[in-house]
Amino acid sequence: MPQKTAKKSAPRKAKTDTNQLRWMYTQMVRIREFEETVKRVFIEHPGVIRGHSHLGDGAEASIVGALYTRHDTDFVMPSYRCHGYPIVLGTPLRNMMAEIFGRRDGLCHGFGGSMHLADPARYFPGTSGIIGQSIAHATGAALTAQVKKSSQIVYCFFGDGASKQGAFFESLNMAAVWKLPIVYILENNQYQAYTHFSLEDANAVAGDPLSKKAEAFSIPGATVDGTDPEAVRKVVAKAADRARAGDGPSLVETKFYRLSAHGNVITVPPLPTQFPEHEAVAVYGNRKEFEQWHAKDPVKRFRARLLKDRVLTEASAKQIEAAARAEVEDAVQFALTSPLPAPEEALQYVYA
Amino acid sequence: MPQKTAKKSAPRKAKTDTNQLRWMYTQMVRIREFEETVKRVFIEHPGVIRGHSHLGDGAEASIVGALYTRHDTDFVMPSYRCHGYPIVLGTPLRNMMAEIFGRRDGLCHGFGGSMHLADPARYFPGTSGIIGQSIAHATGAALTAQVKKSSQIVYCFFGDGASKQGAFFESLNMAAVWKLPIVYILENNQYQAYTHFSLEDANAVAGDPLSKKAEAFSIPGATVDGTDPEAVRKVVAKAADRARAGDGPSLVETKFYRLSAHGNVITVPPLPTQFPEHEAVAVYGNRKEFEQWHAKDPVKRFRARLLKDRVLTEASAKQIEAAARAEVEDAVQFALTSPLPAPEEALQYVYA
Amino acid sequence: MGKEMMYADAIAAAIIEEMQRDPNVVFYGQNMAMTERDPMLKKFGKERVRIAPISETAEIGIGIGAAMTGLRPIVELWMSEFMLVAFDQVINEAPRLRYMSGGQVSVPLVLKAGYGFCAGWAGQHSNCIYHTMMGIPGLKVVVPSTPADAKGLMVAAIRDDNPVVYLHSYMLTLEKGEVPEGEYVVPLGVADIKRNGTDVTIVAIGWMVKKALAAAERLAEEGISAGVVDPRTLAPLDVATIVDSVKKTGRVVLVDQAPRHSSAAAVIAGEIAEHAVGCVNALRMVTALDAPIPYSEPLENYVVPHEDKIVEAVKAVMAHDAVAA
Amino acid sequence: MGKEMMYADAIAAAIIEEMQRDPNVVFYGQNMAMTERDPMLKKFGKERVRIAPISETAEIGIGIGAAMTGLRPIVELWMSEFMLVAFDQVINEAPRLRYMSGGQVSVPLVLKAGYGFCAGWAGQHSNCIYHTMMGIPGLKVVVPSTPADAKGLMVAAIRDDNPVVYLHSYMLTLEKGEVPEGEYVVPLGVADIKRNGTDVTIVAIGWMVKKALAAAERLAEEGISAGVVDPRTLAPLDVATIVDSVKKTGRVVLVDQAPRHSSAAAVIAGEIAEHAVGCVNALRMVTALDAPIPYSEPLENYVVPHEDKIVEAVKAVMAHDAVAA
Ligand SMILES: Cc1ncc(C[n+]2csc(CCOP(=O)(O)OP(=O)(O)O)c2C)c(N)n1
Ligand SMILES: Cc1ncc(C[n+]2csc(CCOP(=O)(O)OP(=O)(O)O)c2C)c(N)n1
Ligand SMILES: [Mg+2]
Ligand SMILES: [Mg+2]
Repeated sequence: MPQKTAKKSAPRKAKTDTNQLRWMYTQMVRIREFEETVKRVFIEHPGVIRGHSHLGDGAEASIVGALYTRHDTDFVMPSYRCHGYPIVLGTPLRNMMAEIFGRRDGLCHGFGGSMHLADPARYFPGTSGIIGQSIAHATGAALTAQVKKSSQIVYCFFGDGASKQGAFFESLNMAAVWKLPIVYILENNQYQAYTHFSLEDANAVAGDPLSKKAEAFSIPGATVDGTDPEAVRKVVAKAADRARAGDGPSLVETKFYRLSAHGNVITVPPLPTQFPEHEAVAVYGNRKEFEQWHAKDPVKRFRARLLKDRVLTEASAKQIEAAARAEVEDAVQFALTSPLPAPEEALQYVYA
Repeated sequence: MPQKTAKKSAPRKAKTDTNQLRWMYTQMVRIREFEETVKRVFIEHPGVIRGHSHLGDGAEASIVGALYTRHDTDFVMPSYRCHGYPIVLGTPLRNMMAEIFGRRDGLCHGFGGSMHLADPARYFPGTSGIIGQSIAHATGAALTAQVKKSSQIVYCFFGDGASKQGAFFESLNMAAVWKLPIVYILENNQYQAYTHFSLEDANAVAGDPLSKKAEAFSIPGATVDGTDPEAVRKVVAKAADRARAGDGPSLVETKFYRLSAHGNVITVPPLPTQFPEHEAVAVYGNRKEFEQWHAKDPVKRFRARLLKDRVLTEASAKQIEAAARAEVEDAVQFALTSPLPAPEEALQYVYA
Repeated sequence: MGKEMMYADAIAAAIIEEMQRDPNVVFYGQNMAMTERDPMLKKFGKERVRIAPISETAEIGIGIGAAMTGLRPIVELWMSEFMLVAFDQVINEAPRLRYMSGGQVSVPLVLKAGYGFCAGWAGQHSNCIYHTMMGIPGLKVVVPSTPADAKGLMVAAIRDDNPVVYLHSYMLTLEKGEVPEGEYVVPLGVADIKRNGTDVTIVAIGWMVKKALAAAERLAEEGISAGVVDPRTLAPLDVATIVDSVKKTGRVVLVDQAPRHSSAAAVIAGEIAEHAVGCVNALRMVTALDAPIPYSEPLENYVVPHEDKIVEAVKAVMAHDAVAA
Repeated sequence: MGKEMMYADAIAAAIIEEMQRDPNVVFYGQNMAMTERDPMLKKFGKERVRIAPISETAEIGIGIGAAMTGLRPIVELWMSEFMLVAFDQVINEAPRLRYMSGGQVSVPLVLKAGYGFCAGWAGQHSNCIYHTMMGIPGLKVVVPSTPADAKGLMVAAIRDDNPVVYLHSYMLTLEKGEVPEGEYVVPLGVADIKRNGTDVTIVAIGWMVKKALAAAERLAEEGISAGVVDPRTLAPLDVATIVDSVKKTGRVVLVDQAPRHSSAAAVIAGEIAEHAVGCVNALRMVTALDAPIPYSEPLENYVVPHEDKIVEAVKAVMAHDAVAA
């Protein structure tokens, strides 16, 4: 039996109470379970997932901590590494999984796949697979909110690598000049595909945080421990308040670690895709780094904290985890039995 | 009689002596005379200059102060507003003017025009008319210098407007990570075509200098009075030393005022082009701003200072000015009598 | 019932009328609406009319994001080449997002830019790059050749729920012509026969329509009846109208301001080859020569197609007997 | 005298050999040479082999500036669409700078990218955008279809003094074929007749060459003799070789992985129309359908051209009698 999908609107009191902490943990577990399952599908159902899939394991605290501060109709616009966000918004996992499997019941009827989930009805208008470009789209959603005086704000998520793309800089400058209601969340998961961020970022080379880029736009910039959902929540809340007040954008760097490899191995058909080892080990031979960050696994740490603080008991934690497992397993079964689209359907949706 | 072209290599002692100050003044006057003359040609010889010409009057102190620190074989790579730089490098004014007139004896045989002067033999490889793009090209010249260990550095000039283009940010990040030998000189002449920089720059909106953008790359950034060649020289010298030492790029904002309009009026043929009033007056109705900055005219101010300091006498100043006038007038006569290229020549130079 | 108007004014009129009609239409770009005295700003307010920095990637990308979420932005880009710094947004974002979402979102966006300015602007500001945007599924491309088309196609572009690149010819800016008054919409995807002719079909685009009409006039004096077909939109391309005309005359000259292999003419010629090869006796393309646009006037004139070359090409195809239809 | 090699390895071999030959050749891009254990880095040192951030505009622009001043950069761009964020550098900088300088500078630059990956990468990573770079004066475009061509054309591209976009088919990455040993150069601008045939000429590009050859094989069994011409470089385009073949067979099928109006096929068809209209009885284009590339396998297979469609098109043109040459 699938668990009910997440609440559509996250609670958003300044201080988190027990229910809210549980909600956060639940969402983090749902994301983790979903991503672990997608990864397992490469082994258990080879060939079912095509193309390139990118997982958000490791990003749970960043995603959930940030979206905790979200109001009902605020837009959420991440990059192609996009599974985690709609899970929190309440998008049915069945349709998400079906999309990743290329099925007709997929969120996008099989047209988008893992990189291009979209659920505009839940204020998740879609993503781009071209690095940095969706930062401009998100900024455009903020323009809509401003022009329509809808009091929406935009949560724009993107990677450390994307912050080297011109679109990032141009967008932040325009958002600052136009005082657009947007929060830019630079998810520094420390890798751009196979490249460690210290090899390509001038701030990093100098030992500075990436949030220093905010200075180029004279907007607030902050770096926060992206493995701690409470820490993320606090910093993002401030940025969201600023956006809501009409004072313009902020840049928040959430620093955490991508726990799995960049994505599945790129193979030429008919070779089936599979999921490789993390680049820290496979490319850099740095198992120590890999293990150190796995020890800071945000889901495990948050679980331990909630147990310690008696927000959860071992039993209630297990219940949350079992429910997530059941929900995701249901999604897999749903997706496996959903039909592939008929070939001729490909000519739909080209023009409005 | 034309004056001899400028010394190929500028003197570069740490402290400027009388000759060196005279050299600076001479170059500034030559630039000013050239630009004033180009502007006059729109009236005196209508139709002779086509397309879009952009003048450097007001930028003299920035150009000469910066290039004072240049060594013999260092590259100079500005934007399409490019007349001033080759004048300092010793490019014959005759060929420059002939290029602007579209003549066969033009520097580029009439293929480039005002926006695309090039004199690679004098380490001035060419320019782009697309905003920001030449910042990447200049960075590439610095890569050549680094790979070839030629001990050259690059002087990269571009406008305040260009600092809003993705190419600017991407290039500075790469130059910082690769520690390329380059000095980025952001010539803030306060206008991007018809737009005052305070309308489009987030730093400016916040009251910060544009050199703050350097923080995004953790490199040195400085803003200097761009109407004072000595001040510019000092700040650029530091940046050049850093580049020569292999420590990478710096960003220097030289703040001054474009004394004429952005460029000649854009007209559809066969309407002849002409030169309009400055945007401060024509667009913004702000004659006060215009006059205040004209009162800080870098050429006049430097002249006054050199007279006061007895580096120049009224007579020697007038001599320099008359020589420049004669040199530019000779260039005009040369250009006017140079033949137009034959139509079929257009198919040359497409492929190497 | 029409009103004489300049091409540029016809475009402006369309934008103003549509902004009056639909509060979701917003308009921004560089070097516009600089002061509060700006007439558009006065009319529509600073939320809907804005000045943007030199940041085409953000400008266009913001337009896309705004279009995805409920606005109908018009982005003023000035010269079409300036789109190239943001070309991913133009051909790999705007036209893909609807499809990738399985039809859930649409991107009603107009990218307005002038093209092909032959006035001494040299190698980077004078080009015709419409071929790069043709045939991109999901993207529409408009190239009006008269003030009336300029107006009617702009209205259609703004109302279209797809991304539309609206390319006006800088060379036609001051061109005058009759423009129907009141609401006037020219549908996207319908070619216009600008002149009837029985001997030869000239297919011409944008500024070249004017040159083709002038050439046809001269040819008429010599007893040659040349028709002129203007596709008006390169995407969708009205192949049927073109092929119909060609089938009747059996001879075709395609005129395009772009270099041959980056021309729309070559693509249209390809369609003619597939659909009418048996009916066509001769086909010639008159395009720019294989060179960037040079600065100096005689060089520029040499590279860009002109009337004489159209006349010559028509005479060349006339030397071939018409194939019986 | 040849050696069996994979397409990808043939490209790598060309780069290594040229880097050994010429110290001015440098090589950089994203996600390469990450560690000191990288074999290229080991061989050529960290000055000449570099890792770059996700900054295509700077990466390509730096390549241009370096090429203008004495290096011969090869920029690894991975997927050809990634060039679009930097497209001004590709089509409005690299190919213009020489011309604008009146021949004073040259830009010996290779932009290396894979294209057309049909493996479920959906709407933004699977496209063929070569038409956007065709016919840009000053720019060369290479699309090799075999390991031998892949090697020989890469060598030629590196040695060429012009900017060259080198597009390898991702679908051919693991394809094996004989590659001549030692120095092997395939000149740019020379088409290759991959198979002789007397009934019909198939013109195919990149991955489609493989499909065309398979189709020709099947057609041979049915007694139809189909020749396959591979242009190998789209710019310069060897029109003469194509037109010669078409004149002999009188029937032509053009196969292109891109959608019809953004295909090189349409441009080539246009050239055929101009040069051989009297000699051609029938022409068909087999291209991608008018849609972005969808994610799901049956959808993707439907949009992208395949062997059956080539066979069908050949049969369709065979229904027309050959025009007497
Ligand atoms: C313009 C562009 N260049 C290159 C790529 C290839 N690419 C896909 S994912 C990726 C890494 C992105 O890293 P980051 O922004 O840190 O996001 P993460 O994958 O870590 O979430 C790259 C380079 C691309 N998609 N677009
Ligand atoms: C990408 C691009 N967008 C727009 C333009 C049009 N344009 C030409 S000059 C100019 C102003 C540039 O301002 P700035 O960088 O300050 O240089 P300045 O003219 O003041 O020297 C603009 C917007 C262009 N050439 N390229
Ligand atoms: Mg990352
Ligand atoms: Mg300026």
